[in-house]
Amino acid sequence: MESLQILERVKNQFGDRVLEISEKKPDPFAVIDPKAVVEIGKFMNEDPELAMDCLSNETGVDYKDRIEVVYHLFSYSKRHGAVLKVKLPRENPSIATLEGVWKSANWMEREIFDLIGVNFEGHSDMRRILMPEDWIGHPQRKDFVEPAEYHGISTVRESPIIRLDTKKK
Amino acid sequence: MSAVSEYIGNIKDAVTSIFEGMAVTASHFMRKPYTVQYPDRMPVRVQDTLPFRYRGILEVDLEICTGCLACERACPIDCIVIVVDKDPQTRQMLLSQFDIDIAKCMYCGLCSEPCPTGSIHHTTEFEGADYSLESLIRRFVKDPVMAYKPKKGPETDPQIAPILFRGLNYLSEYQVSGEPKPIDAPAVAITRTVLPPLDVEVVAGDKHSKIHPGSNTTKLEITNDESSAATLAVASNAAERERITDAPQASYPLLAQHMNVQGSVVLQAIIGADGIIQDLHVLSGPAILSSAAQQAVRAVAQFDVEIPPRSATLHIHISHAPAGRKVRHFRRDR
Amino acid sequence: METLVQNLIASGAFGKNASPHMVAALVVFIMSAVVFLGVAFPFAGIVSWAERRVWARIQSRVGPNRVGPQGFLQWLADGVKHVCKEDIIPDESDAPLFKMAPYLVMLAFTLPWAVMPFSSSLILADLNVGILYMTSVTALTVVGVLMAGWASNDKWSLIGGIRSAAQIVSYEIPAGLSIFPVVLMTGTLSMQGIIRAQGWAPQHWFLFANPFTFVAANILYISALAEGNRTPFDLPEAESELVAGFATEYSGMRYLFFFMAEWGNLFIIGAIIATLFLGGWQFPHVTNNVIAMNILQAITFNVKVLFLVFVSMWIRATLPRVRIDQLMTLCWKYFVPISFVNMIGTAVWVAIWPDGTTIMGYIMLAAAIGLGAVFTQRVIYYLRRSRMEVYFNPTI
Amino acid sequence: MSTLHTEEMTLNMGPQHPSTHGVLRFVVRADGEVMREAIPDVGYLHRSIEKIAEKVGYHGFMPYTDRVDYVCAMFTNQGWGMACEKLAGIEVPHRGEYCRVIAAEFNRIASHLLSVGAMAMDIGAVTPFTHAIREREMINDLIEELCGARLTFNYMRIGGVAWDLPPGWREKALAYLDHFDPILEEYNALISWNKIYIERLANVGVITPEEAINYNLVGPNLRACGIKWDIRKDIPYSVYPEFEFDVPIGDGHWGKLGDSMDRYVVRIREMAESSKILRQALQKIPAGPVLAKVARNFKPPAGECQIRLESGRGDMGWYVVSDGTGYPWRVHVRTGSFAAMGIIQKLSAGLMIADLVTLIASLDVIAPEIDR
Repeated sequence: MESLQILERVKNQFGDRVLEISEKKPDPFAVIDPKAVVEIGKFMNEDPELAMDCLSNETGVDYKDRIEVVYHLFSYSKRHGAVLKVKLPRENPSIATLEGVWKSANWMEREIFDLIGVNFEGHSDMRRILMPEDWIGHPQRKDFVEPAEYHGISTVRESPIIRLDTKKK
Repeated sequence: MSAVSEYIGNIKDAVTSIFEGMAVTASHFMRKPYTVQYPDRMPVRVQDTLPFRYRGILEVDLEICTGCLACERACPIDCIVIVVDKDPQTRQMLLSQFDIDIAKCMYCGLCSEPCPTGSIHHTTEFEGADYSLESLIRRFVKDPVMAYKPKKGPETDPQIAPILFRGLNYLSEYQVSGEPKPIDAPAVAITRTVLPPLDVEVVAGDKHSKIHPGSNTTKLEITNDESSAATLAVASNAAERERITDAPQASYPLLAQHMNVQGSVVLQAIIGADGIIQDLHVLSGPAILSSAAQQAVRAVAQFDVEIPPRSATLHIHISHAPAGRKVRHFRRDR
Repeated sequence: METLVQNLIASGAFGKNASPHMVAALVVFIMSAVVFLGVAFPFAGIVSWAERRVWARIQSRVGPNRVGPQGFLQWLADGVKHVCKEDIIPDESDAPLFKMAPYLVMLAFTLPWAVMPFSSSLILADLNVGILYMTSVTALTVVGVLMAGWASNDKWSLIGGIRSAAQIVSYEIPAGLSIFPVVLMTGTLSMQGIIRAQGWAPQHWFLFANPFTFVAANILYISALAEGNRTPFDLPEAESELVAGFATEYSGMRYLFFFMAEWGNLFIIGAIIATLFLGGWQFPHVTNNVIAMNILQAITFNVKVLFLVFVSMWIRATLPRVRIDQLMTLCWKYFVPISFVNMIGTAVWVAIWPDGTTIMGYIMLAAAIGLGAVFTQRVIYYLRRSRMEVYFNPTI
Repeated sequence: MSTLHTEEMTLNMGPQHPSTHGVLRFVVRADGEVMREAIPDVGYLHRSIEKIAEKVGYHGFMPYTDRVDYVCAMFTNQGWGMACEKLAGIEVPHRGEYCRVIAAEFNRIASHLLSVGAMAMDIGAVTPFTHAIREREMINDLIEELCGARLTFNYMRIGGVAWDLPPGWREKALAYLDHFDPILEEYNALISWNKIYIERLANVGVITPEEAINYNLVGPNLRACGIKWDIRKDIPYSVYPEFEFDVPIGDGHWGKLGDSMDRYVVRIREMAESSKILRQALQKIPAGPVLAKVARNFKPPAGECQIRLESGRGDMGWYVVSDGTGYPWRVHVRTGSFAAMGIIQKLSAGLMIADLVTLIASLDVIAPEIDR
């Protein structure tokens, strides 16, 4: 099935809980209601025509005014894929976990939590994964400023080259 | 019954597979080793065996640098700093700084791609280990120089022509399309002077004086930051003289010789109350020479400070004069 | 031994009235000192160098070649380096046990040299239970290794130590059972007695006496490798799993002791096999000169042992490591039953042909030569297959 | 009858353990030799490459992609190139695609060689590793001649490749392949069919096909579970449809389907397939330019795309969001190792400590690819 057909099918099933279908090239996507993410996920996984057996990618994007969580679904049996998106507020973004549907969501959601700061409700192991446990902030946010030092270790390397003129690039 | 045959089968499998494995390893007793004995037991230097496209330490041929800043813009990590000004009189581009932080460089080759003349290019040199980050800065402009201006026709200057030829050959590597094209360039021989002994020039205030390693006669007066006068003298008693004479002479770094680097190093020394250099760090100068320069200063100078409570800051300018020993150095080329 | 002492007295080197006991004691002391300081310790070191060279060739490398001719003195340099290194004893360790463990391992390595039959006369003590003594004292290693693993107070060391204990104790059984066929055939446990029962020619070796002894020899060799913690049974120090196993916390001289013992043990493994199955020092009687004969015998013995040492290096470079449960399976499900079959088979064989059969020796030898020919053919095959060597590097 | 009092042991494996490829850490809860659980702890090699992408621009990010997976950097190069080309609708010249395939397949062989060599090393055989590395070095020599670097290639550009094949390189590469095929056979005789080796790997870390898909395993790990899925065949990209090759899958010949041995054998067979592709590519390579005209100041139109390609560790996904400026808004790399690490905790229960190292090796996880 083509990606758009898949999204139409989801739209037919869930009606207005699929907020928007974008036909933008190259990858069309559907924006869905954050509250319905588990339902839609379950449906897409179990529906015999969609049979999305694999959550191939899940990531978050910080758009300064909102945070989006992007799901790339794929079906090995039907050989088709679709993209779902969820828009979340920037303050305390929170969404239900898809770990119950696809196991691969476990680590990818931990990564999103770590780097973007989206909290996944019901996740079995919501810890930081890449950054140290005591890190403050979420580095992939656009307004993240790297602290000058971490545990007394400087994170900055001054360029040893001194420009002879003051003009900056 | 199947259990017994499996039992026997296991033994058979183990024996035959180990037999085969041992045969393979035994056959290796009769093969040559593949490894080379870097660096000293090689018939030729490794650098000379590397392919033309090898991305080693960057080098800039200032003779053909147009000062277009393309490399500085292309560098994803900003390890190149170039300062170009337009000379108001001659209306030519004047290069006053061309520094590359080799410690930061990741040898991606993106800078050499847009260069119009092939001035900035990778060499096959890869041995760049040094003791400090500062010493890994390559400073290519010693004194401000005119940027190269590409000519309409072929280059006529006999000094620049071979360099430009090499540069354009280097560039053409990026532009080949299709099948091999022969490049039969002669090896470019560049003669430069290399001089092992270092002279230390102490600049104190506006007074310049030279010290040779082992000399002990210089007496200097310098003004420190708090504008109180401090008289520094190189120790002149007999024991001290002996120490200085025995101090190891700073030798010209081998790598610098290989790479034809020469220039001046500006060091800043903080001299403690006891007259011994406490802190010595490099302000500017060719990276590769700086450790040798530091060594030279340390070997030369134990100072008598006449105002013990304060430490004096001292700018030391080190340069070396041509000793006249010519070393022919062949740059590798196709 | 007696003959040597009598010859020495007769030669007049100790004066006319020399007491035979004194001379014998002196000879024993000198010989043990020579054996330990001049043979055992340097041997362990040289093996370390040889092993690295052998590995290197198998692995298309060069190996240590800087210290001395062809890197021969590397072992000495390594030894000096280790002695100069700091001897770190972790705070949390059980210090007395920690310090003692390497010496125990070293002891287990030095004791067997007492019954090492270098030649017909050159043996420190020809015990009448020589081979039994040898197998029992080599098993002392387990105490040292277990002690090291426990005293280090490190979990990796502990696992290594426990693995070692399980391994050495288990493999004692097939090793012991594989000695029985030879003892059955000779009726003696003395090292010299066993060697004297064989001839210098391969068909008179116990290796080719009958099919059972051939299998027994192989099982004994593999079990001995397991007891010596050699690949494929180097689980106690498996570096990819346990970092360095029981030796993780050791450094300097103590660390060296463990590995000296390991390398030195190779000689003991080789000596046991050579004595039991390969005719030991047996050499054709070419001269009546006792000393010349002894030298020839010692050379024969050492060549055999060194060949076996080389084979163990070669095996180590070839095979992967087994897992602990597979190690136990191999021992209890394969080696122990087969050893029993061997023992009984040999007993029946001896009952039928009490003096042995000459023809069997020739048949077995021919079979072994055939096997060697097949092996050579395989080696040549692999050599031919890879004959086209692509070396892009112009410096080679 | 009272039971013996036993205690669970917590072992800390890594990040400086010899066989945790790169810097990984496992907290192992073990009962003697048998593990209850191995909890992976990653992030020791996190260099925030995705964040760097937002700062350095499209062309400048290419050398950074080398660092995503430094064992097979050609694929990360290619992935980034493909993502940018898809965003901007750039057509890569035919010869450029061939150069990409040639470089990438050589890199795949090199990557698999490291994988199978390190696996043998973890199991205690030292020789196969050096043999594998020797072959890999020869490939590195070839690639060095092609692009000037041995590990961080930076060979590809948006719109093609940076350099054409150097003169005489094709013959060298073909000669190498003639040398490589027998070496592979020799390697198999040395270690692959060794009884001890098979015993160590068979029936260890069995992954069922359903699990594999659910955990999003990719590449050789997925194929070892019996799923015939290869991006090169099934979602064709570049010029792969022009070549004939098989997709080797696991068959459970030595134990259960989807065990470590299957994963190992799939890699061995893939090397032979890559060699096949390379022969065809080197023979069929057309003439023409290798690099499409791409502006130095590359600004793809606003939008987003995801591309997938078959890297050495399987299906690698590049998700790129562009806002129309010269700097990408967001880049995300979905890597095979990251997914493979997620399944280790589940597989580890009941295995032995010695099996954990073989499991890590058989999943072919590369620390930089996990952390990025």
